[in-house]
Amino acid sequence: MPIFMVMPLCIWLERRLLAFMQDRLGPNRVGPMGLLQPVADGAKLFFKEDIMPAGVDRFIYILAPAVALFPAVTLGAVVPYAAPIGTYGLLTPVADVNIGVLYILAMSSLGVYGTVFAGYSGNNKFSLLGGLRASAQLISYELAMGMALACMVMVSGSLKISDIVLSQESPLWGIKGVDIENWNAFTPFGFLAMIIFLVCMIAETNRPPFDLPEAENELVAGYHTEYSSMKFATFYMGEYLAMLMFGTVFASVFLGGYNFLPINWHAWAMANSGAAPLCDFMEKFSYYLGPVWLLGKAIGVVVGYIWIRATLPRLRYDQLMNLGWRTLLPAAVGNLMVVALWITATATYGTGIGWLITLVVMAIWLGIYAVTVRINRSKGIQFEERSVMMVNPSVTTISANDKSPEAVVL
Amino acid sequence: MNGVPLGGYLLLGLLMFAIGVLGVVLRRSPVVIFMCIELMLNAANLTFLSFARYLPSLRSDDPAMLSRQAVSGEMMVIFVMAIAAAEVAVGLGIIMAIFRLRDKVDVDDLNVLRG
Amino acid sequence: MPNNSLVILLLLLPILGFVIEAFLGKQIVKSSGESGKRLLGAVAVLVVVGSFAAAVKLAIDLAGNDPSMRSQMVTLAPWINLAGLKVPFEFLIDPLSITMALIVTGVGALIHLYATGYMVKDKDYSRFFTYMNLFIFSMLVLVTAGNLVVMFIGWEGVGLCSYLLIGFWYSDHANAKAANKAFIVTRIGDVGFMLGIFMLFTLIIGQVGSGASDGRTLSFDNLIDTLPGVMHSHPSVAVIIALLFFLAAVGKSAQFPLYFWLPDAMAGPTPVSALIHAATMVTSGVFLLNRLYLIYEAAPIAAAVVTIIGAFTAIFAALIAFSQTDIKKVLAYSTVSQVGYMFVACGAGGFSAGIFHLATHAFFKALLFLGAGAVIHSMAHNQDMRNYGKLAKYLPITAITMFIAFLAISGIPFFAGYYSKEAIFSASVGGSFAKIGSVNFGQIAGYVAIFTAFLTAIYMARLTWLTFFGREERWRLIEPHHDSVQLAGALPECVSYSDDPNGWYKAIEPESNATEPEHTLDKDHEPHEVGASMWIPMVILAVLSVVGGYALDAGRLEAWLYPVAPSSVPKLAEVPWVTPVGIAAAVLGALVGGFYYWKGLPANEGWNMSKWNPLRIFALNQFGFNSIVSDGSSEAGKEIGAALNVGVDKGIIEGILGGLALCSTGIGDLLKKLQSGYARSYALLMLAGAVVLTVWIAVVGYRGGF
Amino acid sequence: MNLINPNFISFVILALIAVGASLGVVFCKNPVRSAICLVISFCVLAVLYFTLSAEMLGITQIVVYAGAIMVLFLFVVMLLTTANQESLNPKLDWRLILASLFAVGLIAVIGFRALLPFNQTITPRAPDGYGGPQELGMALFTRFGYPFEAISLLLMVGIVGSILLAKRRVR
Repeated sequence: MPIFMVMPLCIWLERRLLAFMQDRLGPNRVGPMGLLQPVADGAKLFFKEDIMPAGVDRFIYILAPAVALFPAVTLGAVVPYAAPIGTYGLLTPVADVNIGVLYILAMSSLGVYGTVFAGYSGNNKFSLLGGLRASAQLISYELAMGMALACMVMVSGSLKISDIVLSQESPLWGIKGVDIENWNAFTPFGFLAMIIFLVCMIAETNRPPFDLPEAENELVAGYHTEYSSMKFATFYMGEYLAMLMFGTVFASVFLGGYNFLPINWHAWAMANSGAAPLCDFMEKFSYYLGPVWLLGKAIGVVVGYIWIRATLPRLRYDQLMNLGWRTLLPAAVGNLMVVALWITATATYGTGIGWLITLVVMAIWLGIYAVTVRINRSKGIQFEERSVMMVNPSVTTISANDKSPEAVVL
Repeated sequence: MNGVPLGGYLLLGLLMFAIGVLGVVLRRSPVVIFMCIELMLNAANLTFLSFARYLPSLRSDDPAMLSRQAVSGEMMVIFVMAIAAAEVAVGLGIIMAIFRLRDKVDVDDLNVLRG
Repeated sequence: MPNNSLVILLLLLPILGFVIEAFLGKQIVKSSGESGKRLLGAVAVLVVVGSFAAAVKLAIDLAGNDPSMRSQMVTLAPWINLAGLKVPFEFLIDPLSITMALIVTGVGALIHLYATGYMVKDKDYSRFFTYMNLFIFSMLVLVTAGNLVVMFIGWEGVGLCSYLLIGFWYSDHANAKAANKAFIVTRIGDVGFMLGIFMLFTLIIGQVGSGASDGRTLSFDNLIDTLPGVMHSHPSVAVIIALLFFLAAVGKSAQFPLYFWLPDAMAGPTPVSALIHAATMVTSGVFLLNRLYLIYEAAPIAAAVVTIIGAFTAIFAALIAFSQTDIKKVLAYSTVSQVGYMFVACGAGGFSAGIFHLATHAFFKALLFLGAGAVIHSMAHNQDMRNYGKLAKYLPITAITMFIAFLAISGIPFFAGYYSKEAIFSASVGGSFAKIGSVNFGQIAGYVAIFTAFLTAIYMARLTWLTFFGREERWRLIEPHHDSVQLAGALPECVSYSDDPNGWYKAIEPESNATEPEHTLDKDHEPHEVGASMWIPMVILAVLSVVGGYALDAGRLEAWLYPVAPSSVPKLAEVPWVTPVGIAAAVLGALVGGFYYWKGLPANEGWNMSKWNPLRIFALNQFGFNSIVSDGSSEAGKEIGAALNVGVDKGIIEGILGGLALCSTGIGDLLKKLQSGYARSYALLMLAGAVVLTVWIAVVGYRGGF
Repeated sequence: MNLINPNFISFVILALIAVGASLGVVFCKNPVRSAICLVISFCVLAVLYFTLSAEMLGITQIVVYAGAIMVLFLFVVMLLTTANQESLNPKLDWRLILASLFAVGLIAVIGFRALLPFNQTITPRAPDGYGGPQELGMALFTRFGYPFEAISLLLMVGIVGSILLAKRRVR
């Protein structure tokens, strides 16, 4: 599978890019531009001594890394990598099942078990807290993610990833005679869903700024504090694999999948015969090299990850919860309603008026939503309170705005 | 899945249900009791689905009718799942509330309602 | 055709306002205090204005059609669907109901606007407007109702709102008791209403059956067809029914036997008194009579009773009004007497004249109340006229508008009251509608009414001069109230309430009527003119009470209300001397009152009640009638209650309940043993039950083979 | 009727895993382990749903149970185990005996009177590929509209209730 080939590249990319953004050099010794650095790391981790701390829950401790790797590997199994070419069918790693989106949701929700098991089995307070945070975080962001995907499912009218990709090849905004393809990222609600999905994606892969489960300044190294050598490497791989896989999913749900550019070359060639040969060539170009484009987009998403990591500071726990429950979820649900409205409106009143209605309603709704979010912000909220009890039940009364160290743990 | 008698699925469901019942009666930790309840629910789901697949008691052979009945079976499963979700949310909430009052949660200690 | 949407709009806007105020009001006020109040006030006013607009549109549409087509039934929803009886939610849009709706919504909107200024300091602002909007809604239901049952809904609704609003400042025991009084007394009338409906229904069913009107027996459009025949075939029953409905009217519009709740109703906020207890609700009795005029045509005796009661109430209340020193009480009694006028008119057959006076009275009496409210507002909530005087200097606008209203109510020519009173006089003196044998009660009532006009002019002059003119500003005088000798029992009993024994009303809410920092009336109190939101409605009403009478003059109004003249009403005999005599009575009364009270408060009405004229004190005690009623009713009620308590309650009911309680406790003791409190043993029991059940099914219920 | 076909064997294997996992749920001393066992049995059940050609429900099973419910369980279990380490494991008492007796009775009765007849029914009669997403959705919103609404109401109640339970009284 090409993913395994690309994954070390991602690691290298992250380190180099991060270094570039932080005005450092980064790994540049091993191989040209340090390209072999991941290999070297792998080798090092492989030959390290495998320490099993005392008093760990052995079974779960060994189970955890595998469980962590599994969903990351299986996540992208349903993403189509290329359009059916000649006699070959649709190119997907495993199969293009008719419930692909649900499958992706299921796998991504399984992703937390590795973290939780690792955190629990370590027999270590901090890793336990890491596991707790991971589980809470996952539950909070799974919902918004599902909603964001549901919007796109409603738009394309199918749970099949390949259908979603195909539906993005229709002309933009359903306007006849436009050669630009209707990638979901270009429609307003699609764009909103994309933002939401991006945030949830980052949160589910425990990447900065949502890497609270491994917040090194609060919990030593989070859930994999107690892990070393190959087990740790497995977590590491799992993280980057998950990034890439989510990248492919993101690319094929929002960025037109295996298509090169959002341009319907065929229609364009029809339109002006002068550019016909060029269009013809471009069409083939984007047609046969589908996997390249998909992986390219995925890597682009990974670059986005890295960029965000380099840009944003880590959230506080209550901020995380606020964002998940009070900002993203309402936004996603409202977006879902807007999509439903769009579908019915375009079906009833035709494209133009349908879009008009949809945009007006969306504007109104966004206004209301912004106001409510502002209001929510203005109100304080007591997430720390109960979280304190999670640490030790004896401490019960800590007011919301108490910034004592216990109050901000978890 | 061809070649598997319906009785097999039903027996599996029955076993899981019985085990769940055992757990509910035996365990003293409310969380585990909840888990066992989930187990029982799933056993019921399995039974529903297998009946929906095999449809032993349906007389007609009209495929539309058959799929209609099968889908009704799946509906039941969906509803059971939703109910389970709601029940877990509330039940765990209750457990947490109790847990906030006393730091050791044993079902046998929660006998305040004794007559 | 009045399209349903307009009617729905008319009815739904106030209920919308009610909902907004009720469910969002408190939060809005709590979150953003003054601005929130302003918003709520705007909402409350705007919904009423909106339904006023709807009413205007309806009226225009209606005026468009030709006179015979001017009554349409708008059915919004089915409600009661029995075999013999169908009572849908239907609304009759005809000139009468539209006129009433216009008055209700128009005057209501003005008073709402006034109230936004008047109540602004109150902490229950939103509750107030909740009730007000609800009242507008129920009043609209009442006037536009298409059948008697829906009308009854509105009837009860306005009763409820009046109760709620009288007791608005319920933390004061007196207000609460006044509210109860109003509610209970009007109940008597409502019983009459219900009995009337029942008898009417049975009568019509017995006579023509329900087939003719496809079950909608009680709908007015069918009643118009069925009533005359039925009534003329059963004159005696017709009299009974007419009297029952008249009883309802008496209760609601405070006529003689049941009048005494209205003065106490002044405990409510002044806008309430203006809207409910002067302009709209108390006059709904007149409206009822107008709706059912066919019955009264068939029952001259009842009509005679109506006239007599009306005339008696008019003069009776007018006399009591002389003895009152509380400005609102004076207005309340004058309302009673004016409504009496309307009943005189209706009884004498001049139904349209009644409505005419209703309209004009709505204008100027609302104006009077609003003015009184302004005065009270500026005099630190002191309502006693003996404290006023020379207020015209401080409140010019109020003074001018109220003077106009005074001219209007006392029937000075070319003001509103003049035209309507003329209509009433001519209708009653000239009409031979309430003639029994040789005695024409209408005529007698007419004379009484004219004399009452004279009295009216006098006491209204008394009010005006005591309040606005005179020599000295009496609240500055050294001789204050505390050395005043109050005669024992000389006061109307609503003033002398005991503070509530078990502190219920206080307990509810510590200070719910803390309207403003209680700065009492002292020597150096400077009255101030009220704000724009309060004087603008007064000015509008003043204009209306000047031109209103001329605008809708009697002839046109009658043509508009009764395009087809009431069949059996004999034409009026032209009585030439009525008009000059009426004018003379009014002008004379005004002059007499003005000169008598020129200097201000005469000594024999001052604080020292021992100096009072015994007649006046007798009037203050409402000619002993009030004590009779209160003693009689309350004593008898106590007796009956005690008897019931001992016999039925203690004996039978408590016995039964006690026995039940004992049984249940016994069973409970038995069952308690099972409740071990161990969840898992319960689970075990459940399991056992399940097993037993399955075994039973398997052995007994299972018929093998699928 | 030969029971020696690959399908049946794989089914038996899955069933054994499921039963073992469920036993683990009941008899593991450590609640986290029983939670893990439960997750395993759920996943096996999902696979069994697949074999019943109910892919939709299999995936839903994973999303709902493994994805949400069990994570909640683990969350709570971890919170509780941080507080009290001593696990509440079953003591052998009269309840155990009675309960197992009842359970055995249940299995015996139902198994012998109700399940034996179904050993003959081997061929699934529902058409293959029934209950695709579209079909389910149609059924859910047309035939089962009222139950659907009722369930949504129930979920709403559950949300409100859990929030109320979890909410600290505002002082």
